[in-house]
Amino acid sequence: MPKFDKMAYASADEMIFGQAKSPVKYGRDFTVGGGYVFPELVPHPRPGTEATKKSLMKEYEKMVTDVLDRCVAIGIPGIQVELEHVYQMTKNPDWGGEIAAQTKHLMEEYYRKFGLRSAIRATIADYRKPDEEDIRSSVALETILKAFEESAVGGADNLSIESVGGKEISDYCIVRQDIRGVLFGIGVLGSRDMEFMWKKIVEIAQKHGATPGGDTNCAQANVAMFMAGGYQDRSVPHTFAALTRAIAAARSLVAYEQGAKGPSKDCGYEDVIVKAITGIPIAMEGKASACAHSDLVGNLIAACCDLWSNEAVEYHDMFGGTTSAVFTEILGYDVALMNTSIELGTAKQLQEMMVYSDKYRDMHGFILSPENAYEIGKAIVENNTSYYSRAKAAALKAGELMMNDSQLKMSKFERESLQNALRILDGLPDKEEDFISECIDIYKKLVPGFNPANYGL
Amino acid sequence: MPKFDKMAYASADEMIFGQAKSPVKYGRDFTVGGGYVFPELVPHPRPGTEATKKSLMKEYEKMVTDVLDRCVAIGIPGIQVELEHVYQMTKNPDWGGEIAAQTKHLMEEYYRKFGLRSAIRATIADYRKPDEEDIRSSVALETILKAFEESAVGGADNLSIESVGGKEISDYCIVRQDIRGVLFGIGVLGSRDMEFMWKKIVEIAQKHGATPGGDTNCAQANVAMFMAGGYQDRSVPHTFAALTRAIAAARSLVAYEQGAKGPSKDCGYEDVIVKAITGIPIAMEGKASACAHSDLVGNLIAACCDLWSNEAVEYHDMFGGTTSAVFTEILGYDVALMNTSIELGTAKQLQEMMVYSDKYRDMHGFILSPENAYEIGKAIVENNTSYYSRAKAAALKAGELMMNDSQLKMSKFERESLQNALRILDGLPDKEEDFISECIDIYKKLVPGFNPANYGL
Amino acid sequence: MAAVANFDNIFVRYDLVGEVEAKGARVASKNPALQRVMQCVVEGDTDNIVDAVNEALKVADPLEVINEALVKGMNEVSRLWDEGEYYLPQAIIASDAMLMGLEICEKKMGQSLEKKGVVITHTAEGDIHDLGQKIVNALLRANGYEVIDLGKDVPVDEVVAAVKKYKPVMLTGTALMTTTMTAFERISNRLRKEGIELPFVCGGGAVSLEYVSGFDLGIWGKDASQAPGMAQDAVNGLSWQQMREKWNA
Amino acid sequence: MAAVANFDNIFVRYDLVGEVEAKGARVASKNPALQRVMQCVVEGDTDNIVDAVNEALKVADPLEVINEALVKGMNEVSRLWDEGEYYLPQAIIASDAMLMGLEICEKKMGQSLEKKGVVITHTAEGDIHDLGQKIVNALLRANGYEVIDLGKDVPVDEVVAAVKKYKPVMLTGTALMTTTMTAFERISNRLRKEGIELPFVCGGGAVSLEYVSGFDLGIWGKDASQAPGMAQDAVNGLSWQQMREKWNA
Ligand SMILES: [Zn+2]
Ligand SMILES: [Zn+2]
Ligand SMILES: [Zn+2]
Repeated sequence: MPKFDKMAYASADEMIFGQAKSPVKYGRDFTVGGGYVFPELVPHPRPGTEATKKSLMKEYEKMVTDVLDRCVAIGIPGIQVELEHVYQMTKNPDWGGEIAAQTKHLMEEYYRKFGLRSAIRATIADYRKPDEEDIRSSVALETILKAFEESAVGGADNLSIESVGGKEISDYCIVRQDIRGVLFGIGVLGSRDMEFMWKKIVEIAQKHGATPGGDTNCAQANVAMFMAGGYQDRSVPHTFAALTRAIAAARSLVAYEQGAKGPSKDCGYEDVIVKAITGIPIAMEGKASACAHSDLVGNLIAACCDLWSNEAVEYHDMFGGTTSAVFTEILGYDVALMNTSIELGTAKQLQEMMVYSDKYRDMHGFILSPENAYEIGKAIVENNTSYYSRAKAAALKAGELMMNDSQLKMSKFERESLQNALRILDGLPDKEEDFISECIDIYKKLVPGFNPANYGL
Repeated sequence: MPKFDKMAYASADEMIFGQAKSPVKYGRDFTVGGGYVFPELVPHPRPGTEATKKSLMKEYEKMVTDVLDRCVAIGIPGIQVELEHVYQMTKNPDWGGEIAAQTKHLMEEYYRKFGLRSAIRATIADYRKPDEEDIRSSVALETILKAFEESAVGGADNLSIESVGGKEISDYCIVRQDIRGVLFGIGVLGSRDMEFMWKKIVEIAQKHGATPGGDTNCAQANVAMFMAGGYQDRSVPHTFAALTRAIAAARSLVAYEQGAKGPSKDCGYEDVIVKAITGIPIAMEGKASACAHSDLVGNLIAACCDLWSNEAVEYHDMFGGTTSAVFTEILGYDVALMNTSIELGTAKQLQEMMVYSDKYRDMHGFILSPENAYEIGKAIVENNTSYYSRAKAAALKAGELMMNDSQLKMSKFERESLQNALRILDGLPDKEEDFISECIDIYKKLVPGFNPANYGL
Repeated sequence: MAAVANFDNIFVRYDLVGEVEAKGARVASKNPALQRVMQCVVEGDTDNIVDAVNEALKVADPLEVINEALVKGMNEVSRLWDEGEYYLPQAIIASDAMLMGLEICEKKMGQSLEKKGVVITHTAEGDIHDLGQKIVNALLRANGYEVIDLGKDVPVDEVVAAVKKYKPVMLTGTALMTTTMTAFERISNRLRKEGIELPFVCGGGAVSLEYVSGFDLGIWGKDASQAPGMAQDAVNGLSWQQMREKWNA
Repeated sequence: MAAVANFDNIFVRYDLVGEVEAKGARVASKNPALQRVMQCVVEGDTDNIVDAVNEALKVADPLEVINEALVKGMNEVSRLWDEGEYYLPQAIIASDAMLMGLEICEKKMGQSLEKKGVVITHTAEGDIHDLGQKIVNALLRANGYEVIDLGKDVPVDEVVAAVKKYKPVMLTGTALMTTTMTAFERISNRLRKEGIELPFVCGGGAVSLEYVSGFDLGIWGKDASQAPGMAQDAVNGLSWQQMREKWNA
């Protein structure tokens, strides 16, 4: 059940990068949201190195060393490294645990030698299959929880996940431009699964003194956003992807209602909205994550970030060093610019530049610009009678904002897609139970393997 | 002989990114320094593709297409592509020419279809060997000039080079921390060779309606800077590298005295000083060129840029597309931030953030911060009796600035290196001819192959 | 807050340059019943396709409904998509409608329509992201291919066994992660060892041309929309080398 | 202009963390003449080394001057460099001084000192950036190796011919550009074809571990300062595989 019923900030104007209402301190003298922004570097092992624990550990040792070396080469004050589990690291919880321990060991060395501040996020791979198994009691679930446990014991400071509840529905519906199904798959099923998962994750984190970080709607809203793609792509309308994102905000919020503390996961583009509601520190990724995917919010998305990430970069040599080192440097300078503006007292001016760079570049940036994100957040907390009602309110508010700002240009096709979706949303039942039973009827027929019991329904 | 005797700007305060006193317009509706900043993307072919003209052209076709595609995917208003010649493109002038023509053809298509503004810089490889041949009449020289010609005919808008005059001396002296030799190799020999080369380049450019771009002291000052490296490197003192850079400014200036118009070459870190003196538009590279090399001026160096470059990135796949596309996106957003600040009227605030991010990070950033760069520029124009005197004045001024700013921290070793160099500079002869004959005596003995006649001496 | 008067130097909305004017469908049938079926396919009207097909079957035989309405409608959808008037969702729901209609016609005929060929699809071992594969399945089926869907997280052994069993014209593999896509190379090696040659199209997420060109049989799939065209080539007897040359050059 | 009161959250000057306290040289000789020679090497005093060596040769025989002053001084320089007190230039000018002194002693002996082994160095065809190679040459020579310097922009044929002629313990190649470093692989192939095995150390600019690990004989050189240690391994009979394991693991 929804808990948040008010905003953490009095207005969007209060929100700024580097500062969160509830900063988080962990790792080696590492504070997130306490006044300054830090980089979060996410290295990705080369294909083939996942074959054995030994080769994967060796790969991580190299990647992490390169990150730390570049920090002390150019003066980066502190850094978080994300160990974003490849399947094998979760499947074999001891792999993830030992890689965390090895990373911690390296970081301690650099902290001792140079005073380099640092922290580790372990993001466990959610490889449950909602359309093939009982996701509330499968082997996959057991293993995932074990992986959390081992990572925490190994030395991960922050435990995160990209949970996949409701993906069987949203996958089916995103490519069919079915807003009702997206609302059901993300807003209802996703939220319910998160409630289930995060109770357990928070418990594990507390048991081992780790911080429960956050969850992202990567498996759903990012699918829509990446399929919407750039100006020349025609897979998913950009307006539709933006509505999906608004719905995702209502869903990702659940982690913090269940006790997660942040910093949230970098690829949760919805987290500007989440920060407005919760005041937790957030990780964000924009232009420097072009190595992982293209987006239309390269600057704007940094407007309220507390960690600034590259999303994922495969380990390779470039002229200027390995990719781990190269992207550490790029992030490091991006962050230095933000922190300098903070020291100069001109952070709000920099934020304004970030925002206007992309606010009207695309619908996604538009709804995620702080003032619009704040409005969507308000719609969420004001409609917190059910997961359904707040997710629907988020989408309607996002749609309304898009329709009413004349500076946001749209093609005829995009506008029609939006109007069409809003019409459907308007026609949906008021009560959550009515919506749920309607959707169960429809999607049980359409989506092979969809099992409401997976969501306690 | 030196020509510039005054500054283009009344003060450093007048200098800002996106704006040059003498903007340059060429290519497809592409204006540099006319109010906004554009990205300059430099793709580098994969090893092996240089084997034949056919395979290299194919590689360039792919690389350039990826650049243009990413521009129209995310909304970049215009872009310059640098064809930085690999040896084979200059050695076989028709290769360079045909690749320029092919690039122009692609750009015209995107201009027609989307209105994407664009331009081409061809940077010819200077592979003359000052210690082995007569660099004023060698086959290499002939070929280089032919390559300029063919590139201009093919469609290059901007002709540039990284000329190597004096490198035999500076190579010997940089690794021996011999400031006298560096002053001779860069300030005197480098300047004299540039005068010789640029007369010819400007003539070729004019003949074919191309714009003579600029030259960079890549072969000398960048060697010193990259060897100085990061905080943990101990190859060349950072103070020494900074003095080398100041000297390089006096040298790179010669291109514009001979008729070059800019935009200058991205890797000429000295060009902030050159812009202050000449008012030409400059290309700069900082954090987004981490793919090519690490530096300690990632943000600051953008303070006065008109083009913003990645220096060089080898063509490969990343998760987010090919490196050409990825770095186009990163540069594109960096530039969008600058242009947004221009539209918002807060460009000076952004510049201030850039500057303070790195002004005290390292000596290089310190002397290249606009106000210090301006002072060094003034020392150059006020001592323009000879190439020698102005280069020496630049170094002395840079040294004085470093010694006198208490916020610039230095290790004992670094400070001693600096004081030592300044002491030597102070003791050098007043007159250029005395300095030259002293140096010829010394370095003829020490540097095998050094031939003063190569420099008209 | 200050305002930006002019965004033209910050970004250019290239998506609005030369916007495609929606001209709608071009095909028509003289037979109003067939016309309605075609309409349902073109509009992806899964609510009414069943009724429309049943009505059409009263005035036309199943083969005619298939060829003159369902297939024609689908071809029109392909055209609208190619020309930029349709987005992927329009193509997907059209496939849905088309397949629903086809099922009714086949039931009426008492047999399945002969398929153009068999294609096996799967998502790599360790990878649960099968959306790409599902799109491929839908597009292949709507274009007349029989799809053997092995699902997601499929072990290498299973893929090899299925190829031996079904003898498909083409195999596809989807992977979001580079660390799961390594299974593709293992599949290729196993198939080669068994002396089996067939085009093995690999795509999705992090799968790159560079990687797929590194092993035999591999053809890089840039986009799900290429699947029907590739399957057609395989049916036409192009070797994997020829297909690689054609699609990946 | 506003000012920044505190830079600690913008950058940290890690170069000033645990700054090495200069403690100076530690070696000493009881013989003042030898002490002076050693001093000249340690300080890279090329102005006075000639005089110092000539003086020392009045009281000691050439071999003693070499071993007790020149070599000892150079060893001390290596230590100071390893421990962070010296930068590269101090090592280079020390080598200069050492080699000047050595030349005088050898002339006096009427023969060259036996070298530890022969190393061939070159800069790749098409590449005129030979500074890296020159540093390698200086460090190898100062450490007692005979260097055959093929210079810059050296064709593959010439490198192979030189290896056959001089039978070095080790070959090095330097390249700034990836598009010239491709010559290294060709050299490796040619040498293998001729049945020649030796460690081929490749480094400089854009040369990467990934690339050099891709062909036989190749060992990646991260830094010129590694050259003497690698040459020592080659003299000690380590194979290129063992050296790759040791230096590139
Ligand atoms: Zn993600
Ligand atoms: Zn350069
Ligand atoms: Zn360059």
